[in-house]
Amino acid sequence: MTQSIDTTRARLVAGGTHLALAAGAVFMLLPFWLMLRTSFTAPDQVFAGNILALSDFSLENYRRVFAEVPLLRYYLNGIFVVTAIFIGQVIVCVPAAYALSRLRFSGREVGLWLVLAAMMVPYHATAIPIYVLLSRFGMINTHGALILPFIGSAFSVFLLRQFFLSIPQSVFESARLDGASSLRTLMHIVFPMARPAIVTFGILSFVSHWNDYFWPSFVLRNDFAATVPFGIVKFLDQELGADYGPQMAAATLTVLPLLVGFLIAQRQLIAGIAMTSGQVD
Amino acid sequence: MTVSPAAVLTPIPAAPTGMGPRIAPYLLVGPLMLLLFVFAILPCLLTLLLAFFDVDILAGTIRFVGFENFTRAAARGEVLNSLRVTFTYILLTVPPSMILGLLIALAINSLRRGRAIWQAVYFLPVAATLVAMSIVWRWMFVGRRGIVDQTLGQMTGLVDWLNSPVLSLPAVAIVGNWQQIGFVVVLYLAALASVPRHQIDAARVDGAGAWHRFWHVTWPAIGPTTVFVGIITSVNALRVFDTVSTMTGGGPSRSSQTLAHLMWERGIYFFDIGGGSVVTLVLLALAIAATALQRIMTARLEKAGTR
Amino acid sequence: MKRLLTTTALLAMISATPALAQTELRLVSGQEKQNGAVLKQVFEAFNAGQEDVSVNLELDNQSDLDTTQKVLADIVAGSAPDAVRVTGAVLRAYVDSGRAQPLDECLASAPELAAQLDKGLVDNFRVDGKLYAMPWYVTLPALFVNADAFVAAGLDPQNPPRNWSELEAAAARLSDGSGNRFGVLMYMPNTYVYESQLLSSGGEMVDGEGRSGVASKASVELMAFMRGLVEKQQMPALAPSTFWGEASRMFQSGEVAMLLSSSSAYNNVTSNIAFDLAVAPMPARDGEEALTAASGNGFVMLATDPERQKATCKALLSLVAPESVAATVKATASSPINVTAAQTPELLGDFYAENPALMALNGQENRPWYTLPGRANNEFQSNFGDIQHQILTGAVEPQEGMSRLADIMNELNEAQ
Amino acid sequence: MIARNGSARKAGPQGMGKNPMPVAVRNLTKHWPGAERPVFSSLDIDCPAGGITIIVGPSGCGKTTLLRCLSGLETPTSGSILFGKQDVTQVDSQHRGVAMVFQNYALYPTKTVFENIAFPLRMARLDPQSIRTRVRAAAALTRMEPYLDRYPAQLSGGQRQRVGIARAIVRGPAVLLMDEPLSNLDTKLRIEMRAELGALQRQIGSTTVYVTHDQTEALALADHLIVMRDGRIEQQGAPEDIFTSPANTFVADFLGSMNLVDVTRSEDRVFVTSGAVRLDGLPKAPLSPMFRLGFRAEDVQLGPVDGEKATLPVTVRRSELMGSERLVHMECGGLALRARLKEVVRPDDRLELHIPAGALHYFDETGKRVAGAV
Repeated sequence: MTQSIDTTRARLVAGGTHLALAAGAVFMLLPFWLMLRTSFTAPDQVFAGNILALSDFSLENYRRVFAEVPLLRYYLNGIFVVTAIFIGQVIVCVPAAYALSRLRFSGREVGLWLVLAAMMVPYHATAIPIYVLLSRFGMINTHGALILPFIGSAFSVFLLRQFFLSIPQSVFESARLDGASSLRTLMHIVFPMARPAIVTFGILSFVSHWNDYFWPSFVLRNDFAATVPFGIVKFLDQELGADYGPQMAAATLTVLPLLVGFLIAQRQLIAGIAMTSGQVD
Repeated sequence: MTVSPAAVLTPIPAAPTGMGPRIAPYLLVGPLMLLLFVFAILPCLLTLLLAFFDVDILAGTIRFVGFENFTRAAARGEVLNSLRVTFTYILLTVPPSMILGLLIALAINSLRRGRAIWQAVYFLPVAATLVAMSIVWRWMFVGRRGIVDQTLGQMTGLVDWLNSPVLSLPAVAIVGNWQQIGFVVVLYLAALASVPRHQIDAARVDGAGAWHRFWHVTWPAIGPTTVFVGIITSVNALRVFDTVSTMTGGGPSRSSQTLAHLMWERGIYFFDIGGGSVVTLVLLALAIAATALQRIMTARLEKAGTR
Repeated sequence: MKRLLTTTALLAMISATPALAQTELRLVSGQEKQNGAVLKQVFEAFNAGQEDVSVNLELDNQSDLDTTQKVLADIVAGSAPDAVRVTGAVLRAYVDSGRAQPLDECLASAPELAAQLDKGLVDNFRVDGKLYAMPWYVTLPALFVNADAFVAAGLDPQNPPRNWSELEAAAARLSDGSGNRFGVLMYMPNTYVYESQLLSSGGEMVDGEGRSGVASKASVELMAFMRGLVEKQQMPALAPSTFWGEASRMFQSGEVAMLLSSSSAYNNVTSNIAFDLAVAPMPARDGEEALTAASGNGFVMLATDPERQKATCKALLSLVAPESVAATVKATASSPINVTAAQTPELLGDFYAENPALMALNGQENRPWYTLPGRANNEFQSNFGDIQHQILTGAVEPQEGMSRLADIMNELNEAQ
Repeated sequence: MIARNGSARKAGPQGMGKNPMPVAVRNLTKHWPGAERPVFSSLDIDCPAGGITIIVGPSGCGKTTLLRCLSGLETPTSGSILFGKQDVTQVDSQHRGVAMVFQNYALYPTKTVFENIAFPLRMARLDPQSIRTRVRAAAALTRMEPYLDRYPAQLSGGQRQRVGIARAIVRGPAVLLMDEPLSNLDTKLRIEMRAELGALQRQIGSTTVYVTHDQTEALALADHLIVMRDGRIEQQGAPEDIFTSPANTFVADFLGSMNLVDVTRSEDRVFVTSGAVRLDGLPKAPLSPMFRLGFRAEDVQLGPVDGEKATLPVTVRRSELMGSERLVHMECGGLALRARLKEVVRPDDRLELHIPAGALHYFDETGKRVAGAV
């Protein structure tokens, strides 16, 4: 008797929860709908009629994007840049995060402060000096300019450090007593164990650099090393207003691979963020 | 015929270790520190130094002016205004993101079915291209014709957000929340997944209501995540630029001009590098204060973690 | 001594050698969307037409300001481009810093071409009498009219308003008075349109002694007139930051029936609208002759090496050749720098015959758009935008706002 | 358990092929920088070669830090550590020939059981054949052979600790360190594993230093027992000796919770200080005016006792059945006492307790054992 009341109640609660989440989802998804809707609307119809409804289906915007933007080149550049940043970050940040969280050495506290401070620095503040530096080394308008400044990622170190702190210190001590040097501990224990955290920051790094517009627009001169958001800005004019249709088509084409990737990697991402080390107590 | 297992386990000497344990840590952090130094610290120091100079990049002249940049900035009053705006923005994004994010995570966590879908829906904005999305949002907030005015505006009478000195910052903050809530949700979902099931069950058996279960079991268990989320959202708030730039340009009349935007406007848009450096200085001071705060807050948690 | 001579001779030979080879020039330009295609066409033609100079054009679709930033960084890094395309908004910054190289000699080296140029328009690129940018094109204000809306309101699109009273009358009929449809949008967040109106009302940006004229009676009355339009819901009050996107959007979507803008918006507007468009010269204050500000688009030469300067000059001169000007005008609806081009039927003659409205635009009396010297212009323009918005929204009285702006302007001018 | 294993029984002489060495600590002090007091100071310890030395004490007594100093994970502030004749104080932990078993197992979650056990061998760059042989042997000794392909997350707590032990012994360590290895296990498993561990240690014969806060574990396993409190050694020696003649009230209470009664002597009579209850007997009691009497719950008798004895009048408060006997809580002059009795008693019963002379312990006012009182 009470059982069935409980079940009914539970169902009601679950139903209410779904309803509330759906209401929030409208807020989360509305901009995406507008983006899609605009991208499939003929340019001269973009502002006509009810902007919530898809009035007039057209592929014109996509046709223009494909015609005016070397999308394949952008995608390849994007993949190359994002992958290179990720690999660089793994090589640089994982050992550093390990040392900063699990090794004792003088200067560690200073190092930690540097990382945290660097994380908080707005990168617009440092853009010009970095530009000049890259320019001195002839790196403007190269892939390197898009990659190098982001390899020493304070955020990645911060994330990884949180992860390493959640692993019992004894695991690392055990490795030491088992005869592993710091370097071999890193290769044999730390890297394999950090995989979920690496996946997590990898996805976040991928997302932010794939989508980044400010920095590439700052250091690039032409399409040679351009990444996908350039396609959006090709249709943006500061003074004449934007060409919304092709712009939204380009935005859709930028976001799409990420969304598909996220839907595929979702479970791994959550698991990674959960920072499960497999160490069960 | 059988050799005793114990007999097999004769002592073996340790292999010689390559790197002394004393240098190893420095080798491991070295590359990071070098990169941070070159791409973050050095540029910052340079910028700070420039706060005391009048720099004309075009003419290639640089002139020491002492505190003149500071007194001018004070006279203009824009730094104080931006400080106020930045703090308001922090208030408008950090607590809402954290509270809503936690509530959404709790809601999703309580479900048996459809968790993956909701998770994806709420995470979508995190993966979206902010440049493009800011444009869409600006468009949604457009006076009269925009969705916001046609729906929310009709109900509340709050219209033409981007054009209003009172509502432009909240409009930017709404987008800030929209963008980061998904990330907060995912972080909290991860933390909730690691709350010991048996503790919650035990509390349930003890007759603790939903609120008490949350307050006495769940909340303490997700404490570290809360600190982490607090830091991430605060960092985002301190650095906010893209949305401000695309949506309001800091206006109208500087009502939504955060420090990061003011820094850009002064240093880059107005070609006033010295004046921009003064703003950078304020921003860095805030960043350091935030860093100190976070170190104090997490010191205890970390002490527990090292043993 | 002999050795020294030999060495010098050798050095001279070596340094002379590159002159024999092709000189590669680096030219930088933003706003690719607005004019990149035609610029590319001009320099491709140039590159194909001779052998000793090759122009390497770097285009990006950023505002001129962002482009200027990059150039600044390039200058710091010691890799400045040979020339950069600028608008009036940043020309003074280059000139006053001493970076911009005068181009008078360059123009004089091609007397035939120089003779073809519209002297008035070329003056837009002079500072203190010296030519600091190779003129490319000049745009003047234009009134864009939604002809369909005119017809619907019982107005004649072929007879657009020519003065404030007509403008206001038309705006009243075109507005729905409830804030959903507006009659007119006649300002910009910078001084371009304002200055044109001010000049047409007998006002000046600065007086003879260099003091600000923005707090003058004419200026305050202009602001009061615009504020009146806003109060009557005949004109929207757009925030400076959202202005650019919003102004085009509102006109294109039919929310604003008349848009006072720059003629360079012509191609963009025509490609994105679903109604008939009419174009007319700027309406001026009643009883006054229209005198407009002209926005110049030209190339500043940064190269300092004489050889490179020579090569740069050669490349830049190709911008004002009749064929280039014809292509430019067609692509930007701007005023033709080269008079010959405008008169030659196969270049622009026939084009103007088909588009008499554009011809009328080009005939407007004009003056170079006033900019503050040195680095001060952006800060001034930004303050102007804010104060104008405050006046239009009623936050500040016109007199008070313009007085404050005058103070800021004087202060900025003094600081330079 | 291992004793039942046929091949293990044939293991033959203890510590075959090894030459176990004693471990000694001389004048060892550890002081964290900035801390008010040292963790421990001036410790002198001798751990017999090939035997199990157990360091027992309440949490925070410094025993774990001491163990970590032995392992080389911590560096002592002063003093020296000797493995055999070699001073290893400055030797890096990898080269000390120590292995450690951790309370939380410290397994490598991304590696299989086989790889976990093989890890120290791989680090020593042993050839694959020897690695297989050794891992099998270690797994056999810890009965983990069927689980070599599993991951730690797929094992129970007991199994995980077996892997931890196997990993520790696989390299044939001269010194085996164990840091509360059984604390994370439930009671039944703990008793089972305790026996196994003892047998296993005898087979491999490494000098073992074992830290625990559990006195039953300490008494059951130790060849040599060290009781620590607040960074000091209270007593060390053979477990039997310590149990039968604890050096002070702390040791007496910590190992087998002794009843302690403060006693006052006035003229010829002795009283329980708190309640003025008169006591009879007290053979060989000290002659000082104040001292403490100690006796263990299991030494209490109700029936007539032959020979010299002490007698206490008590009131029963509570009785708990513990299988064949009862743990009876009672009161004497306001003091709570415990006794293990076979007889059935009821609350409020007034009884006379008898303790044979041999089971009486005497301590002075400072808690120190009074010599010759046995």
